Formats: sequence, structure tokens, C-alpha cells
Amino acid sequence: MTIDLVHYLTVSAILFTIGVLGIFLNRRNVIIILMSIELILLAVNINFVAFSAYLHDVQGQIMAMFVLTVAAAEAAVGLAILVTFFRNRGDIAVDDASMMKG
Amino acid sequence: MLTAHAAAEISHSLAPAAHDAVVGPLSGGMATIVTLCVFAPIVGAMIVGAFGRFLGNIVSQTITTGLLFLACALGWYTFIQHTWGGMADFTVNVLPFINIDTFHSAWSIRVDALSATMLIVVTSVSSLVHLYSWGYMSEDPSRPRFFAYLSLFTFAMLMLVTAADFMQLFFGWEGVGLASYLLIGFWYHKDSASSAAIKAFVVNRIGDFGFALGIMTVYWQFGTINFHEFFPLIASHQGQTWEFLGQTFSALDLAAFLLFIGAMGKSAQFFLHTWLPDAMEGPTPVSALIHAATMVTAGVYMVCLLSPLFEYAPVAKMIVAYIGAITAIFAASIGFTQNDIKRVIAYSTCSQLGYMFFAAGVGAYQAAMFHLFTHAFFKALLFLGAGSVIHGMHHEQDMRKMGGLWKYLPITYGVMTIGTIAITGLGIPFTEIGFAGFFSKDAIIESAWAGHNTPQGMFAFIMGISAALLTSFYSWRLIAMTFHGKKQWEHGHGHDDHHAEVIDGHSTGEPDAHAHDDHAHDDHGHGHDHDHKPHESPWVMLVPIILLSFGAIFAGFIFAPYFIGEHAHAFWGHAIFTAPSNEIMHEAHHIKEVWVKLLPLTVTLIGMVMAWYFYILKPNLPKKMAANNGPVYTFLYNKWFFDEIYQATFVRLTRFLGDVFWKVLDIKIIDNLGPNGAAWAALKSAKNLVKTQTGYVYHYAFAMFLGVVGLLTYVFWLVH
Amino acid sequence: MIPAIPNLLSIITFAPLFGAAVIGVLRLMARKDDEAIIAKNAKWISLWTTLITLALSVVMIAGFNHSNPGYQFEEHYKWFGPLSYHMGVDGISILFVLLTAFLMPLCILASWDSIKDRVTEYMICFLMLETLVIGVFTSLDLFLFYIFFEGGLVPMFLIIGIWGGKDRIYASYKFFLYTLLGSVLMLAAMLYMVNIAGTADIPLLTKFAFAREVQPFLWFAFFASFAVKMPMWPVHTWLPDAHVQAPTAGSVMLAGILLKLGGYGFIRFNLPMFPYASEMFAPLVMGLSVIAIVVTSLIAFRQTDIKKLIAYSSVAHMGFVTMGIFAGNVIGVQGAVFQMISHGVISGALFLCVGVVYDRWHTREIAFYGGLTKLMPHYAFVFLLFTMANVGLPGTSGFIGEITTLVGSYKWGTWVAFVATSGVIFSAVYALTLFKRVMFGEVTNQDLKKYPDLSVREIIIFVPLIVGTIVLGIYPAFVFDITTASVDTVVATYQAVIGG
Amino acid sequence: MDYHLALSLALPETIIAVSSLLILVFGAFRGDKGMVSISALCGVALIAAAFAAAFAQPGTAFSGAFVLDGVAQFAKVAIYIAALFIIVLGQGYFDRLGARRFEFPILILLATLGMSMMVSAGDLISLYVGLELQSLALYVLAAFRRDDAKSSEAGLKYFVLGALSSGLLLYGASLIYGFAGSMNFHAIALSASTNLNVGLIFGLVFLICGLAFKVSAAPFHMWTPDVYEGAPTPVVAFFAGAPKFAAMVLFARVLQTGFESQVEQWRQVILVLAVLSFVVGALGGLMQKDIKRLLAYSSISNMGYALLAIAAGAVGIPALLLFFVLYMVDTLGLFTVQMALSRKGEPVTRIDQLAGLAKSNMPLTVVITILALSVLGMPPFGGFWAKYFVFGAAISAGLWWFAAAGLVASVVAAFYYLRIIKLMWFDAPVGEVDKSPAETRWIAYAAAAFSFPGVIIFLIYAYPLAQSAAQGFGH
Amino acid sequence: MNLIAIAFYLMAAVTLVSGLMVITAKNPVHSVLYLILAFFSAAGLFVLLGAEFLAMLLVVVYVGAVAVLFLFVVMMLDVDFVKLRQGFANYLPIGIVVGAVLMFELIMISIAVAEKGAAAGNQPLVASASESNIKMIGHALYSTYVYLFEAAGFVLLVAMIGAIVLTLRTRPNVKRQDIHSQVTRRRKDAVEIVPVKTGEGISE
Repeated sequence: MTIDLVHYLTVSAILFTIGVLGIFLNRRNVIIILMSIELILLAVNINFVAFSAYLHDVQGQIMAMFVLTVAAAEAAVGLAILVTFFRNRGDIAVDDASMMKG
Repeated sequence: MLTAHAAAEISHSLAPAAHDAVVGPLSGGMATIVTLCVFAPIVGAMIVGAFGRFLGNIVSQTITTGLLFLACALGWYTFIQHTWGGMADFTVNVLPFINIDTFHSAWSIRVDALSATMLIVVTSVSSLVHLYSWGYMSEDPSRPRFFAYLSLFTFAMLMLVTAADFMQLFFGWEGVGLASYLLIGFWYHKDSASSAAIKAFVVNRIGDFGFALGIMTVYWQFGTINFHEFFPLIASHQGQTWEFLGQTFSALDLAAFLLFIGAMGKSAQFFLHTWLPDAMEGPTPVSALIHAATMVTAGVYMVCLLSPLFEYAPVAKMIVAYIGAITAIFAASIGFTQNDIKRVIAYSTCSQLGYMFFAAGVGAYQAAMFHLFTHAFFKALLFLGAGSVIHGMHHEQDMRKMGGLWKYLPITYGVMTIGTIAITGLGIPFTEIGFAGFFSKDAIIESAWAGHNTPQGMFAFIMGISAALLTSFYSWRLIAMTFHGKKQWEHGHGHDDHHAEVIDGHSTGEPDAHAHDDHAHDDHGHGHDHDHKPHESPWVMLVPIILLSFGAIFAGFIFAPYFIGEHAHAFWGHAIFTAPSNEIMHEAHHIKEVWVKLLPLTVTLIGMVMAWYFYILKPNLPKKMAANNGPVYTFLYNKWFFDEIYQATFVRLTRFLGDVFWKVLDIKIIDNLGPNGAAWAALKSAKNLVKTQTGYVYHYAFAMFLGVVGLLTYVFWLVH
Repeated sequence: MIPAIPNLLSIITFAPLFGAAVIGVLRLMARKDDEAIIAKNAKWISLWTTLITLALSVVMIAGFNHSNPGYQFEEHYKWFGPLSYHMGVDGISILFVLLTAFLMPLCILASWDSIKDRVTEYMICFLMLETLVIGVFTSLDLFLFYIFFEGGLVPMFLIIGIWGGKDRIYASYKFFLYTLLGSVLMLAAMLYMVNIAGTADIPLLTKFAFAREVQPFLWFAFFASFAVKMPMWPVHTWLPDAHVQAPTAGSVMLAGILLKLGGYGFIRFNLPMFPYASEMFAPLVMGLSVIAIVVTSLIAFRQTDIKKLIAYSSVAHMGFVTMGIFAGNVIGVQGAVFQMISHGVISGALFLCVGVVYDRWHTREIAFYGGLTKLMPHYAFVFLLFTMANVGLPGTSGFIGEITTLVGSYKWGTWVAFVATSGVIFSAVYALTLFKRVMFGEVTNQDLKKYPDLSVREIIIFVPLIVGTIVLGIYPAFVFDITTASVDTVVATYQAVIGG
Repeated sequence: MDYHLALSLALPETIIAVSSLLILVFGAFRGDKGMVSISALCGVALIAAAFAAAFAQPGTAFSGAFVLDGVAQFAKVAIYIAALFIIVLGQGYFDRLGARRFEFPILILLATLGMSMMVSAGDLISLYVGLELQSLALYVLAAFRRDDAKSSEAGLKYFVLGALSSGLLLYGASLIYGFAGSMNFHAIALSASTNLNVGLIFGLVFLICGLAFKVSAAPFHMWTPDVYEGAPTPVVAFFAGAPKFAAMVLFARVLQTGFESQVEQWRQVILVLAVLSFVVGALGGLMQKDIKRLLAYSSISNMGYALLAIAAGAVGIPALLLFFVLYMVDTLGLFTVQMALSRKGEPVTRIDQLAGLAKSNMPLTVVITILALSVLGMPPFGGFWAKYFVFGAAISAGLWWFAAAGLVASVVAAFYYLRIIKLMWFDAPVGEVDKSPAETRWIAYAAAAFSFPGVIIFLIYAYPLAQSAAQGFGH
Repeated sequence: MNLIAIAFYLMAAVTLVSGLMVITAKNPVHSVLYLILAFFSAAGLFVLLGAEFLAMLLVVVYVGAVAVLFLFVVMMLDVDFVKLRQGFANYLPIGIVVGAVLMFELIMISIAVAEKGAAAGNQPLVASASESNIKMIGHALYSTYVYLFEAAGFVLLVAMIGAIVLTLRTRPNVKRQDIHSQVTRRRKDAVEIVPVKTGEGISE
């Protein structure tokens, strides 16, 4: 059997779903949530690369590269925000009496 | 049956009416005179109304009374010119009123036989009542107001009778209603007076409701509300139908009937009569002027004025006859159980109005107008006489507490007797000798007989005769109870007074006019002291009564030829229209049955004898009957329970509906479903919505996630 | 000959705003401790501003050509897109301008002593309100109209909310949101019209024939707005609340002018622009009108609060207006216009009457009063006169409005005329009952003896109203002469389209 | 590739990029003390960029990744001016807080750069990069008061959800790319018009979801109230206007350029979002006690209105442009007023603290009244015209019922604006307010004066401008 | 089943399982490690698709930088991880349901795109004889996409500034070594010679 586009896309779809689930199943741990985001971006990247390969087009890979770049930047900023959050709250649980709601 | 050709002929014969001279108010001659006559009272009313406080009582009274006498003189001059001076009918156009599309109305003064007659009736009675009030109201602190109201009323009444179109007629119609309201409620501190005033106004409004609808019906049928334009069109509308409230009616009948409802209200006819007895809460001069002589006859006047319409509206005419006849007997039946002197006369008025209506209903408009004319004199006389009695008795109105007054009030006694003779219609049959009522009332009864081949004619005749019996009985009963018999007023006055009020269920006594003014009270200082004897009224009151008694004696004799006699055709001219088929007046003159001519006198005499028997010979008999409270007596005494029934139905229903519409419909349903409900729903959903805003990131993410899935599913569904 | 003043309409419209601006600037420049002087100045400036506006309106009326059915004193400047600054008056609107200008000085006078708190703001609100209301009647651009129409809500909201009674908050919210809800639908319709017709010019839109199938929607959207404003049953419940809570002058403006915006809108928009829909919905309007006339009259009968009673009676009287308009014949529409003018004077006067006693005893409970005739005879006369006018007694302007609308409606349907005419009975019932309970009877409440009869200021307020009521009642041609040409055009357009 | 042309087209971006680098270096040396001059420099850069944008010639550069057309020019000028005000406000705000940070204006500048890229995006890559550039700067700005727990919580929430939305957007982008075989909008349009497929539309839905988050359209709005409440006020003032404008233009561009042939499909999606937004915005605001949260809901409902303009298609574009300009002025004004108000040094944050303001500070009360009436949509204030344009567009596109629904929702929303007015005018004062800082005062006055009467003049010029700017948009 | 298929399945399975472990692991440190594993295997997938450069980039950037950053933060923050696990199961059922729907839809779309899209029927371009993957990317990146490349630089700049702004703090109370001042310290800065009179001491 041959591996074709659908296979890659399916992997990506599952990975994407896992990433999304990770965000709201890990209701308290922000770090896992950040990692879930990375998973989502990874899933997207698989999509882009797969399409790029099957379309014989470099745009997808360029896009994937930018996604990687941005993902790295996001990770940096996200962790930075997390650190300030931790400093202010002494905890990273996001559901401990959220200060803002309603 | 009228053929089209005949109809055209008639309309042609009526056509001159449309070509009546129309002149400006200041064009000199008669035009200026009638203008002055009509507007003199309002000038007085305005001056006194606005500045009465500064002018003082005497000046105020002089101004209004003087102007009224001026009006009276001018009114008589006009009438004389019209009747004997060969003056043609004309209309004075004073000012345009409403001009929309074809809806044209003007402030104008229509002068013809009808209005000329009414002019003298109104101005004469009014000026005499003005004069009378000098004495009667002499202790009242707000006399300027009273005289202003009286003059205002007179003006409104004159506007009514001289109207050349329905709008002005309506203006006068409601204007007299206003004056009536004001005058009935003149002693505003008395709850019963203000209630009676409201009742009068509201019941009249019910009549006006029909009247207004009638005017609209006329307007949309004929495209005009001007009498001169409207009358010639009527014949050609014969047999046409008109949609009203989803039903199809004969057009002319419908219009006439609706207009007649107005007349019913104003003239206190059966169903809408309840306000009139209560209106006796007003000062007695008011009762004389408004509720006897003038305003209440406006309905009759209108029916006569609209004779061109009623002539072609057989059904409406029939209804008029029935209602009139029923009222005549009904009011008379109540009249002979009442103890309040004014109420007795009030029911008598009601009954007499019934006469006039059934006369008009059978087609004898001239007779109706004639009775109106004579009735004005003798009924005003009776009321003013009663006022004199009341004045003399220190505002006692219960006849059971009078008796034997003839010695103390001889002049009053005399004129009251004249009035009673006049109303009962004593005279010598087959001659031209008799009191006023003799001519007019007999003419009515005879015309009813003339129409006896129709059911309503027969009915009216029987009712008229029966009512004549009752009229005679209660009128003489009044005289007997008041002036003859034992003096009932010398002992236990105060105590009985109180007792009587309880029995009567009404506050019978006119209040002390001065009771609410401490200053005046001190002046007069006698109140209800029982040792104080009744006294004859001052001359200022007696003169008008005496003058009126001349009217009561001679009005019939003098004017019968013009109103109903040989000069009738020339006298009325185009003012009253009788269809060619209507031979009632003619037939009434040529009644062959002698018994018909004798019957009214006979029943009158019977009634007189009965009254004499019961109230002078056996005065205890009626008391026993009253004490027995027999069903008939109770029924009559309580005025057929009309007030109670209306109270229990309409009044309560109005209150109930008002409450339901307000508290249930408006507050509970509309508000709670509408604005409050919407606000509640918005806040409730807002609360729930805000609950989803938990502040937890994963909830938010989940919401987004749901959003994505939802939108995807939606699109999936859209695409497929 | 009166010289023609250029841009007279704009001057009339914005003169009060200018006055408000002057007061505002004075207020901003003043020190805190000058409060009393500022307040005094504000009153005088307002009075003069409104009087000048009135004078200018009179000048305008004097220069108005009665026989011209079109718009006069027009001003037309392009704004942006399809919108323009287009002002003008015809025989219908000019009267409302005059009415507004006429009532305004009276409102200022009525508030002279009774408003003690935040006088400058109060006066500014009233002057703004005057500009906005006059603007409604003078604007000939759809959105200019809408600006003025909606804008009027704000000062009124403030007037009720700041200077109102106990439940002023509820009342002001209800007033604002209710009317806003009505008018947003109108906004939607206006947007549609501009989009379809490519212009927001009212005269042009009147000539534009909207497709039959959209007319019902457009009609209904406009109806929603105007019906709330009128107010028609069953969207009237804001009115009693607003009236009861509003200060006297606020009630006068509300009843005297603001309610008329709805009727004016019907005549200006619904009838000529959507004739098919008007004909189609006429039964609905007629039904609601007669329900209003009867039901609210009965409700008025049961009220214990004077103002509420008069407010309900206003609803009933407005029922005559809608009935007259949708009768769709000349007499009905003429009558409706007249009824609005007349009701403006009468209800304004009645609310001022309530204000007189409220200023003295600070209660509007009917039961509190009784026997005032003895204590305040002048007041009794005034109150009686306006009660009678309210009842529609011939000789007062109230009668003309009622009878003409009734006559008009009779043509449309006898049932309508029948039920509506019965309203005259009920109006007598509630009005006279009110009069009796307040004015008649013995004085049982000793508090009532504390205050004197009408002051000179109050008499000055009432005299013009009395004159207006009587003159219009006896010589309604003052109004009809002016409206005839315009109303004929409106009705002719309508009749031509529906083929009646 | 003609770099000369490309750079002339991208001159505003170039100006901002280069100046941000230079200013950053300058700031690195001067430190926080030099913040005033840094702010001034950033302002100058923005003004220069605005002029460059206003007078640039339309065209396409960088292989279609960069599009400069009328809409982009219009939006850029508006965004730059908005950013300018934010820098001024932020300067004073952080000054008074004693937390001067020279990075603030630079981050604003960089975010503006991102928005610039967004409005000029011609393909999915520049869309994404521009969006992320903007978003990252905004994440940081939201958490900018790092010692404030609320601020960092706001930053965290915004970041997490923003990243998730980026993921959604990217997933959509990948599907579109995979389906159409190109990232360029025109190429996508070509492919979409010939080959309609559910895959493409699903991709579009993901993309829409991602963008909807940026404009805070329901149900992707949940972050908005929390972030508005927590983030520093000048930052929120920025959030509320410029980025949403940029995202909205992007929205319009993607849909109009790339998916014009699928208008029936995406219109449905947009309408769902729009209706949800104005319903949520209207209802949610009813329960709010915090001024900024209230404004958050207000912005949600306003985004619903803007989405109506998007759904209207080509006719909605000028409406969208005008809507945003008018809306940005109102929100800027309202947030400025919030900054202007304090009692005894404590900022006024709750609505009920506004009670009786009419007695203590009349000018600001009038300003708030005008602005509140304006966002309420009361004519003739600016906000009314904003609604006039979008609803007009919606109606001319045949979206009758949605326009009507939006208008009804605006009545519900009116309730909470009225509450502000009511509190200020009707209620008893709760104490004196401090004198407000000069710059906030003047900006507030300016905003109110623009809202009325300025808008009357403004529209005479802006309306034809917006019309011509939107000419040929998406082609 | 060819080698590529085996490789694909292996790596796909590892990617998915480790992805799942990332979100379910009890200890965040383990999560990070699983994340690294996921990236590694995803890089393998990239290689299968002929994107060698991206595969390298993934490993270098993610494993080398991002994952390590995560690890660093996890270690740095003193967090009670057990507590953080609480409530995981609360949303599991609904999460799984909605997740399943999403996954189903995504797969459906994927199939639709693959079958109807522009790439339908294509074979992956694994290795180009003319141009290596890295060369191809480089060529495109520095010519066609130079604008975006620059922009990406700004993205990173923002991230840098952001990270610094948020986390760097100068604590006034903490003593720091200032080499410049140490080096430039002169005698007169440190020592003061005070003439002291005998028997009086220093009054200060």
C-alpha cells in the first residue's frame, strides 16, 4: 500500500484534535496548555509540508518555516507571560479563583 | 307612495328654502337685530363671568338681566315681524366655522318660523328667570357666577335654535348641556349636586353619541350638513339603503333615528330620562329655565326642524311616536308617587315632552311645536311657583311637610293654580276658550287619534289619554298637598326632615343657599327654625311668575290659529315640512268623533276629582298606601328602578371594565409581557450568559472549540 | 409687508440651541458661588430665546402662502452621499412648529419657580428639546428627520430622570428604550428606502413608488416607531409612567409636542409613501385606535393620580388622530392634524393645571384634593375650561378635532365611528369625575387652605392657552386654511394610488 | 522584482520598521528616562508613516504578498493615528503609575507594523505573519504591567486563546492552501471559482474562526472582557480599535478577494457570528459593573455590526471603513475618560463610581454623555453614523432581518449606556473626583467634539473618500 | 507494504502517541520529553515528505530551543504538579465527544481536500535532481519571500522585547557586580584622609 496525502492529513487531523483537547482537558496546568499549542502548530506544519510535497510547491514549506519561527516566538512570549503570572500569583493554576470573570 | 316625479316636485317646492337670503351680521335691519338678540346674552355672560367679582352683585345682575330683556324685546320684535310683518326667512352668516372638503359649517343665525318661535320662548322665559333669580338667589354669595351661567345658557340655546347647520346645532346642543351641567352643579359643595350634574352631562352625552353619528350619516349620505342644502335632497334619497355596523338600513330612517337618539337624551325620553329628576339639584330658576321650558324641548325642536327628514323616515317616525308615548305615560306614572315638589314637576315635564314627541311622531309637528310653546310658559310658571314655595318654606321641598300654604302664599297659590289648569288643559270643548294646555294638548291627542289607523297612532292616543288622566291627578295632587290640607310644617320639622331624607333615599332639601357662607348665614339667621312661618316671595320673584301666568292663560288662545289653526300654513312656511301624504293636521281638525274631543277633558276632570278625593277628603289614604309598600307603589315610587338598574349594569360595568383594563390588561398583560417582560427576559438571559464567562481559560477555549465545531457542522449542513 | 428673512427655518430651528449654548458657556465660565445668578440668567435667557423663536415662527406663518401645497421656506444643501440638509415646511408642519414655539415659553414660565435644582441644565435641556422638536417638523431629509426625531429622546430622558418624581428612573428608562425600540425599526426601513430610491429627500421619496410587496414591511417599520411615539394602544404603557414622573413642563412637552411626532410621521410618511400598505393596514390601525379610545378612557376613569388620568386621556385622544389619518379622506386627515394641534394646547394646559396644584401641595393624588373651587376660583375656571376642552365640548378646539376625525372615520367604516364616538361618553365620565373630585365638594383637607389662588405668572401662562383653545374652537379656519392645500395633496396622492 | 517600487509601496511599513529599530537602540541607551522623547519619536514615525500611506500610489508588491489599495491606505492612516493617541495616553498613564517603560511605544509601533501588514496582506503567509506580529506585541502589551496580577492574567488568557486561534487559522490556511494549491488570494479565488468544494469552505471556516477571535466576535469573544479588565487601560484602548480594524480589513480582503465566488457560503457563517456577537454583546453588558468590561461587551456587539458590513460584501467595504473610524474615536474617547477619572488617586473602575459625576465634573460628564450616546447609536453622534453605514450596507445587500435584529440588539445595549448616563446625571455623588490629567482631558474632549459636531463635517469628506477607497477592492 | 509505509506508520504512531502523552502525562517534565519525541518523529515525517530542511529546522529549533525553554521553565517554576492534575477527568467525556466530532470532521475535510484539491492524484516530490530542498527554500525565501522573511525577523524581535520586558527586572535592593566601576575605582573614591586632633576623635 502506498502512503498518500490523506495519510499525512489524517495524522495531522488527529494531532490537531489532541492539541485542542489538551487545552481544555488540562484545566489547570498552563504549561501543558502551551505545549498543546505547540502540538497544534506541529499538526498544521505537517499539513503544510504534506501539501507542499504533493503540490510540488515550495510555498507550503516556506509557510511551515514561518510557522516554526512564530511558534518559537510564541513559546518565548508565552513562557515569559507565564513567568510573570507565576511571580504575581505564586502558582500557575489558571482556575484558582480567576480574578476576572462575568 | 311617492313617485319620483312627486318627489321631484316636493323638492322643487322646498327649493326656495335654499335660496333664502343670506346676509352678513351687520348688514343692518333685521340681520343686525337678530344678531344682537342672539349675542346679547353671551356678552353679558362674558362680562360678568370675567369681571363679576369686581362689578359686584347688583351690577352683574343688572347687566345680564338687562341684556336678556333686550334680547327678549328683539326676539319678540323678530317674531312679530315674521308672523305679522311679512318678513321673509333669512339667514345671517356671522363667521365661517368648519370648512373642510364639502363639510361646510358656519356660525349663522337662521330666522324662520321655528327659530322665531324658539327665540321668543327662550328669551322670554330666560329674561323672566333672570329677574326671578334676583329674589330667589338673593342670599347666594356667588350670584355673578349664577347669572353668567344663566346668560351663557341662554346664548347656547339661542345658538341651538338659530343654527343653520348641524355643527352649530351640535354646538348649541352641547353648549346648553354645559350650562346645564354648571347650573345643576352650581352648589358644587353638595355631593349630590355635582353627581347630578355629571349624570346630566353624561346621559346627554349618550344622546349626543347618537346625534353625532346621525350627523355623520347625514353628511356622508348627502354631502352636506347645511339644512338648506340638505332638506331638498332628502326626497331623492328615499328608498335608498345605508350600511351601518354591518347591517343594511333604510338610509333616511337610520339617519333620523340616530339623530333622534340625541333628542332622546336632551329631552329626557324613556331610557335616557334618568338625569332630569336628578337635575332638580340645581337652583329652581335653573329648573324652570333649562329643565322645563327650553333646553329639554330642544329635542322636540330638532325633530320638528328635521321634519323633512322624518317625513321620509317612517320607521324612525314610528319610533319617535312610541318613545314619546311611552315616556308620556311612564313619567306621569312616576310623577304621582313622588313627594318632592320639584321632582313631581320634573316628571311632569318629562311626560309633557313625551306628548310633544308622539305628536311629532305621528306627523303633527305643528302641534308638537305648539305644545312646546305653551308648555314653556306654564311649566316655567309651575317651576317658578314651586320655587316660590320652596323659598317661602325655607328650602323645604318635601310636599308632605307642606300643606295649607294658600293662606301664607296667596299669590303663589294663585299662579300655581293657573299653571295647573293650564297643564291639565282645562277649557271648553268646541270653543276657542281655554287655557294654553287646552289647545296644544288636545291638538296632540286629536292628531294622535287622526293617526289611529296606524298602530303607533292608536298607541299614542291611548297613552296620551291615560297620561292626561295621570297628569291631572298628580298636578292637582301637588296643589292639594302643598296648598291645602293640614299644615305639616309647624311641628317636628327638623326631625322629620331628617327622617324624610332617609325614606326618600335622596337628599330632598335644597340646601341653604347660604349654608356654606358664614357671613350670609349670620345675616339671615333663621335656618330651619320651626317657629318661623312660610312667607310670600318678594315682588321681584312674583312679577315674573305673574307674567308667565298670562302666558299660561293666553298663549294657547292667541297663538293657536297660527301654530295649528287656519294661519298655520302661512305661519310655518318652509320651516316645517309635511309630506303630501301627511294629512294628520288636516284630519285632526276635522275629527268627526265627538267623544274624542271630549275625552281629554273628561279624563282631566276625573283626575282632578280623584286628587281632590285622595288628598283633601281622605288625606290618610295615600299615606296608608305608601306605608303598605305595595309592589305597584314601590315600583312607581322608585321610578321603575331605572337608576338602580343603570347603577347595577352600566355604572358598575364601566368601573369593572376600567379596573380590568387597567390592572389586568395594562399592568399585568401589556406591561408584563411587553416592556417589563422584555427587560426581565433580557436580564435573565444576561445573567445566564455571564455565567458562562467563568474566567477560566479552558472554558473559553472550549467555547471556541464548540464554535468551530458548530460552524463546521452548520456549513456542512449548508453545503449538503 | 414682512421682509423675507433668509434661512428663516434654520434660524427658528437652531435659535433655541444657540440660547442653550449661551447658557452653557455662561455656566462654564462662572464660578461655583455664582450659582444663583447663573440660574436666574438662565431662566431669562431661555425665556427670551423661546419668545424670539415664537416671534420668528409667527413671522414665518405670516409669510406663509396658504394656497401652495408644496414646501416653503426651503433650504437645501448637500451633505454626503444621498443625504442633504433639506429644510422646509408645508401647511402641516408649519403649525407644529408654531405649536412648539408657542408652548415653549409657557414651559419655561411654568418651571420658573418650581425648578430649584440645576436650573441651567434644565433650561439647556428644554432649549435643546425645542430645537430637536422643531427640527423634526422642518426637516425634509429622511435622516435629518431621524436625527431630530431620535435626538429628542435624550433631553426628555434627562428631564424625566433628573427632575422627575419618585420612580423617575424606571419611567425614564421605559420612555427611552420603548421609543428607541420603535424607532430602530424605522431606521432600518429608512436605510432600505434610501438604498432603493437613491435619495433621502422626503419630497422625492413621496413621489417614489415603492414596490407593493415591500410596502407592508416599510410601513410597519415606520408604524412601529410612530405608534410607540403616539402612543397607540397597546404600546402606550410608557406614557402614564413618563407623565407621572416628569416635571410639569416635561409633561407639557411630552403631551403637547412629542406625542404629535407620531401623528406627524404617519401623515408625512406612512400615508403618502406607502399607500398600499396604509390601505392594507388601515383596519389594524383603526382597530387599535378605537380600542385606545375606549379602553384607555375606561382606564382613565379608574385612576387615582391626576397626571396619570390625563396621560391616559391623552392616549385616548391620540386614538382619534390615528383614526383620522388612516380614514384616508380629507376630513379625517384634516381633523387629525387639527386634533393634534388642539390636543397640544389642551393637554399642555391640563398638565400645567396639575402643575399648579402639584407645586403647592406636592401630591397628585386625587383623593388629597376636593373643594378647590371655593379656595381657588380662578384656577377652577381654568381647570373647568380645559376639562371641557378635553371632553370635546363644542366651542373648544377639542371638539373640532374629535368631530372631524369621527366624520372622516365614518366614511372608512361605521363600526369605527360607532365605537369611537362612544369614547366621547367615556371621556365625559372620567374628565368630569376628575373635576368633581378635585374641585367640587366641601374642603375637607385643611392643608388646602394654605396656598393662594393662581399667581400672576400662572395666569400669564394660562391666558394664551385659553385664548388658543377657544379661538381654535370657534374659528378653526386658522388651522384649516393653512393645512388644506397640503392635506389635499397628501390625500389626493393616497386616494389616487389606492383608487379610492 | 522591482524593489524600488516595492519599497515605495511599503514605505509606511519601512518607516515604521526602521524607526522602531532605531528608537529601540536609542531606548536601550537612554533607558526608561528617555521615554518622553522615545514616545515623541514613535509619534513622529507614525505621522510620517501616515503621510506616506496617505500619499502612496496603489499597487501590488512582493509577488502579491503585499497589496496597497485604497482600503489599505485608509485603514493604515486610521490605525497610525489611533496608535499615535495610544502612545500619548500610555506615556501619561505609565508616568503616573511610576512604571515608565520605553518599550511601550516601541511595542505599539511594532504592533502597528503588524496591523499594517495585515491590511496589506495579499496572501495567506503575509496574513499569518502580520497577524502574529501584531498579536505577539499585543500579548506582551496586555501583560505589560507585570507586577499587576490582573494584567498578567489578562496577558496569559489572551496569549493562550490567541495562540489557539492562530492554530485554527493556520489549520484553515493549510486546508485552503492544500485545496487551492496556492497561498495567494487571487490564485485561491481562481481555484475556488472553478472548483467549489467543501474542503475549501471548511478551510475558510477555520480561517474565519481564527480571525473572528482577533475581532472578538462571538463565540470567540470570551477573552475580551477579561483582557479588557486586566490589561492596562491605554493598551485596551488600543485593543478595542486598531487591531480589530486591521483584522476586519483582513477579513474583508480574504473573503472578498479569495472567496468572492463562495459568498453565499461564507455570508452565512459571518452572519451567524454577527448575530451571536451583537446578542452576546448586548446581553452581556447588562450585568457588568466594571467600566472596561462593559466596554468589552460593547465592542463585541459593535464587532457584530461590523461583521454585518463584511457580510454585505462589496457594498459593505466603505461602510466598514467609516464604521471603524467612527467607532475607534468613540472607544478611544471612552477609555480615555476612564483614565481621566480617579478619586483620591484611585482610578475609577466601576460604573457605580461614576454616580453624581455631573455635580463634580460637568465637562467630563458631558463628554461621557456624548460618547455613551454615540456608542448607543443616538443620532447625530458619530456612533449613529457608524451604524447607519453598516446597517445601510447590510440592507442594501438584502440582509433585512439581520439589520433589524442588530438594531433591536442595539436597543438592548442602549440600556447599559443609559445606565452610565443615569448614574452621572440622576444619582447622588459619591464624592469628589480628582482633577484629570491634561492629556486625557483633551483627548476626551477631542473625541467628544469629533463625535459631535465634528462628525458632521468629517462625513462630508470621509464619505467620498471611503467610497473611492473601496472602489475596486478585492480585484 | 514498502519501507516508506512502514516508516510512515511507525513515525505517525510515535507522533500521535507521544502527542497524547504530552497532554496526559502526570509530570510536566515528562510532557516536555514527550513533546520532544513528537517533534522528532514529526521531523521524520517531514523527511518522508522530502522536506529535509524543515525537518532539520524542527529538530534544531524545537528540540534545541523551544523544548529546552519549556523544560527550563518547568524546572524553574516551583509548582505542585499533582495539584495541577486535578480535574483532568472532569471534562474528559464531553471533551472526547466533541473531540471525536471535530476529528471526524477534520478527517472528512482532509479526504475531501486530498481527493478534490489541487494536489489530487499527485505524487510527493521527494527529491529533486535539479535543486535540493534547502536550496529551493533558500531561493524562494530570499527572493520572493524576502518581505515576509524580514517580517519574521520582526516577529522574533517582538518576542525578544516581550520576553525581556516581562521578565527582566532590575532589583534595586540586590547588590550587583559592576566591573566597570570596580576597575575604574580610584583611591580617592575609597579612602578619605581626615585630620584628627589628638584626644577628640571624629565627630560626625
